Amino acid sequence: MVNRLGLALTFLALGTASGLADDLKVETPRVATLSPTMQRVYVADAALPHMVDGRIYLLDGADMSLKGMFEAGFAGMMLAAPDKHRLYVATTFYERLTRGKRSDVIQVFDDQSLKVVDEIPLPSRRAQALSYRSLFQSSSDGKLLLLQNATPATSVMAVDPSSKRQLEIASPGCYGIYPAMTRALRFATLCGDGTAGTITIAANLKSSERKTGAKVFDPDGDPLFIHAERDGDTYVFLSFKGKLVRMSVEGETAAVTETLDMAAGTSDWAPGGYQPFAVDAKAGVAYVLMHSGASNGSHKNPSAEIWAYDLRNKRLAARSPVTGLTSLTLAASDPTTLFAINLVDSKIVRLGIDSQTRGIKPTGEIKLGETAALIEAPR
Amino acid sequence: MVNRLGLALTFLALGTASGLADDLKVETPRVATLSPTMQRVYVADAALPHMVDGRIYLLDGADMSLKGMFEAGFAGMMLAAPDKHRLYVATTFYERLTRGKRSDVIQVFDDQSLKVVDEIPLPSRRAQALSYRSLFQSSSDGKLLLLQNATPATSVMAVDPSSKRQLEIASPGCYGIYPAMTRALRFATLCGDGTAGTITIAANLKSSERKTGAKVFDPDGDPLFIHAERDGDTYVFLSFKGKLVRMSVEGETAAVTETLDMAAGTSDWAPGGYQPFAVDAKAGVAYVLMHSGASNGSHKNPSAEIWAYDLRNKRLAARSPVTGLTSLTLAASDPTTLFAINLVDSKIVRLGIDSQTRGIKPTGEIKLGETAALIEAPR
Amino acid sequence: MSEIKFTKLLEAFDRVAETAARRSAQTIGRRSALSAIGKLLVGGAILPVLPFDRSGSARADTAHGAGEADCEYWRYCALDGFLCSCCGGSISACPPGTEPSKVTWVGTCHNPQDGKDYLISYNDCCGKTTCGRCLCNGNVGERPGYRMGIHNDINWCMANTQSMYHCTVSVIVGVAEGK
Amino acid sequence: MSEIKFTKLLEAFDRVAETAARRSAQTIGRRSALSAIGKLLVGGAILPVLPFDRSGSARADTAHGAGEADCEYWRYCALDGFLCSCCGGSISACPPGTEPSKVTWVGTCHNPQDGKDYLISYNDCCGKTTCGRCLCNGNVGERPGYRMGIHNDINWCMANTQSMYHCTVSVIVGVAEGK
Repeated sequence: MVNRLGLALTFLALGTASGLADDLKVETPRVATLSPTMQRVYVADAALPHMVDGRIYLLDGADMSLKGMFEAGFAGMMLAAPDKHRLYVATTFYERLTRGKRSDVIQVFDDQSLKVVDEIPLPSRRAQALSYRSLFQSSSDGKLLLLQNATPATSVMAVDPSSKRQLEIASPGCYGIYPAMTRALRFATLCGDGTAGTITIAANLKSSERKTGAKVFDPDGDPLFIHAERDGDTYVFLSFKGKLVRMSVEGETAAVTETLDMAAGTSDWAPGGYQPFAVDAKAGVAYVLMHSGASNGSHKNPSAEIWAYDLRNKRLAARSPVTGLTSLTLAASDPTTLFAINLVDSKIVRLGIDSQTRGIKPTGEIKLGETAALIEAPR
Repeated sequence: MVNRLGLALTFLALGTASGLADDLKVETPRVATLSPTMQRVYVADAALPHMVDGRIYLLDGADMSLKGMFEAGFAGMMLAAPDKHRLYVATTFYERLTRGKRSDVIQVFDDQSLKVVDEIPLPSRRAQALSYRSLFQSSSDGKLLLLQNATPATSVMAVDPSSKRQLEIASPGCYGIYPAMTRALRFATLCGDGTAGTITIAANLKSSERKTGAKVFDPDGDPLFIHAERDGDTYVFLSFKGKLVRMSVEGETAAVTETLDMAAGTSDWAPGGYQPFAVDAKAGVAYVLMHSGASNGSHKNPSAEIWAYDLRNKRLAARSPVTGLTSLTLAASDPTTLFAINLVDSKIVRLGIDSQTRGIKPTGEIKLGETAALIEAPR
Repeated sequence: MSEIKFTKLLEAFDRVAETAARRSAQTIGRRSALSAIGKLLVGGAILPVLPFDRSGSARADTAHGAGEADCEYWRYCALDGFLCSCCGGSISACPPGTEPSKVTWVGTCHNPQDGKDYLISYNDCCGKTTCGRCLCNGNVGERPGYRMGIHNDINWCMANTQSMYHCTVSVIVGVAEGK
Repeated sequence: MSEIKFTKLLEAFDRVAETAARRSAQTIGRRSALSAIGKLLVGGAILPVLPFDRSGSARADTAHGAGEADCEYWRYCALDGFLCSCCGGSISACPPGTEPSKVTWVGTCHNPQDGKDYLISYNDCCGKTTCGRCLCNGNVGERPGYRMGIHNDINWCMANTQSMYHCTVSVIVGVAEGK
């Protein structure tokens, strides 16, 4: 009793010794809300030194401030669906943090409250990989989620987020998901033999068909990065040696429609990074993270320059010295703004593009992230 | 089929192109084992920037190398039981990493395999606090685990790790657990009114009795750190202002038997840190982390010096300039070796004591830890 | 809000006391204690009047000019944790998706602008994984857990249903009268 | 051990292929594929002969003199992860409490001591929380996941029952014949 009373007396002493000044405005903690119109930038950080605790940062691109975060768990992958006000995060939980029963799920976050509003259970086959855009996609009509599996044998999980119904689609030896723009139930994938598979899912989500065409790239001599950018109803891919490869995945088999050798005559330079380029489809310009001293194994090296390549006039428009970048994306709402991950200095950078010269300069940054790999500015 | 075959062909090409040299020793990965006689040092790191993923490092004190680690989860606390070859870790798990059903448990690790061999479920009331030795103890006969609760109302959980039977013992306004050395079912606790409570647990683990004696410290004027060191059948406590307070907790109420003013005449100096001192009971010397410029709020400041205080001759034996330390412990197996946490430079340090002069010098270190707080070298 | 916090804290104390009374043979004078605490509700109703150290009024070191994302800002004199100002919230707002802690610890910090000492409630923001930015460690007036209401080495989200710690805000809940 | 790994990988491929065959209408020539893969078991039985790029034989940059805790050590030319040498294991031993991954990726690294190119199996060590020390990122001969056996942006503990990634060892599993 004495102890209890002792504590109570301490309370009491304070109660009499303190009071409110007449003009004091007593505060109560509130919860911040997000502007519905802010320039959203999402950054997926695998946080490798504490891999169970990956996170996705939400930035306001206008002032490069951190506005909130989403839990990404162990090797989580993100997919923003701004039209639905959702952020999907495919991840893995264990019953005892790092041990015990494994649960793979897609967590559905509301993109205003930043809270989990739904969860879609998955079989434990999803690729526990670094977040690349092409590993977690949605069909072009937004109705299906398409997620890469690897056990290490590869397949793709097609998931209807409304009904939670799922179809596993075998794609042995292939990786990456590239939804067709005009056929909502079709996507392509890159395969280890240099072909692309084209998968068409049945509307009832009960079966799928796959066709494979001719070789579309040389996985030995000049492999393609698995990041790809949309340009109209084609995809632009990028090769390790700097070739921009335009591919149509709309038909029954994928076909290369154009190849541009961006780095021709500059043999020492090559693209590098985890998300090494972005395309402004309207202006027809590709922005590519380039490094010099290119060699076997340098394909994830950080940038020494950003090259702006004019896809229409097929010429290099500008080279801008911006170092340390490993991932790059174009703001959906503003074709003169890029956002990038600087893995070397652990920061997120905003870049401004001169729409005349295509020269690029940093215009803002925030110190953030440990091992961030994917950056998106979807609206 | 083509893709599958494509993959297979790649296998095949490799199969024929590679082979074993005659003299090649092909390796297979094995699992390292621990020397049963190594000088074990345990470091509890709350890893605050990724608080769900706290860890306990196991070092070999002989060469300050990392030998392995234990998961500590969210705000985990450790207790080593070298005689049983166990490390107990009280922690919290959530069903979805940071959300969902909360499970508080004591994880029982084997200290050779570093694997979890048992788990003791707890009510969700344990103190989710930084790991201090006095918050997780065992009774002096090693049969009961004693764990601090806080909701924030405080109580102590007495747990029999064999039967997993438990008793919750209310201790409102009190904090810290100091087991009596000669009475296995008794422990003391420090209370906010300056008294100490003495709790005696019934042998059947079904009830407890508490007595409170006279004031043993001044929580307003000169509070005690909750870290305490054993010296024979007494505890040595340390006050914010540098008094060493010897307390007996063996009787029905706790009693101060000696107070030594270590910092007398050096008003600018005070102890600081999370585990601010260690006592060599055999030699009768206290080693204390001291900083100058002491002021209100500096009681967790890192060391500028280590002071060696001779408890028998009641005099300061030596002052050694060792900076940046916030936690200190004496090696159980070697009274001339201290281990310490340097929070400023994120490293763990070994220190040698000159047994004549009591001067102290660093003798080894490892870059390790983010927000480590507790260090133990129990054998 | 302040009332709510205070009530919750009392409820928490009572809950454990009840549990303990049921389980152990010890006798706690619940009526007396509640009676003593009850006086507080008369004395300082709308403050979350937790125990704190009167001698511990703060003097922030270099508070003049420090911004809300600097550990040196005056209100942070006893804050141990990540500043919500760096995490999508502000000095008094939790980031989106989190909720303020139901119980708090209280510091007394000196505002160099008006020369007054203020009582600051350090609410943790709860329910999201730790923010990890702007770690500060102020300890003016801080005490070990036997003075729980002014202790900061513990997760103050502990009484929330979702008890994961994200970051800490610093809200003014009173002014400390001159010494 | 090598045989086991290889077998497991094949089993894994087959398992998914089977699942897929059951669930979707696509037709995969299982018999043909298995027949083609079967030849491998004759060709190079005891190697975990995963697909890799022949042009990608490594030249470690500054390998001479680099220790086993340095990212520059020659065997780490395609290692992306934490060195087990820094985590309580060694270049070929997983730390206590973990287990080697059942499947691996394979790199080809140049040993400056004897001038030969070796096949290195990068086994992840699994079942404990990530070590966090000595993060290396070698990518010699590395390819995206469409060449899964030489891809390193993925958790190679994926086929283990306890699939948490802790660190990575680098064991010699073969010598690459001269080009």
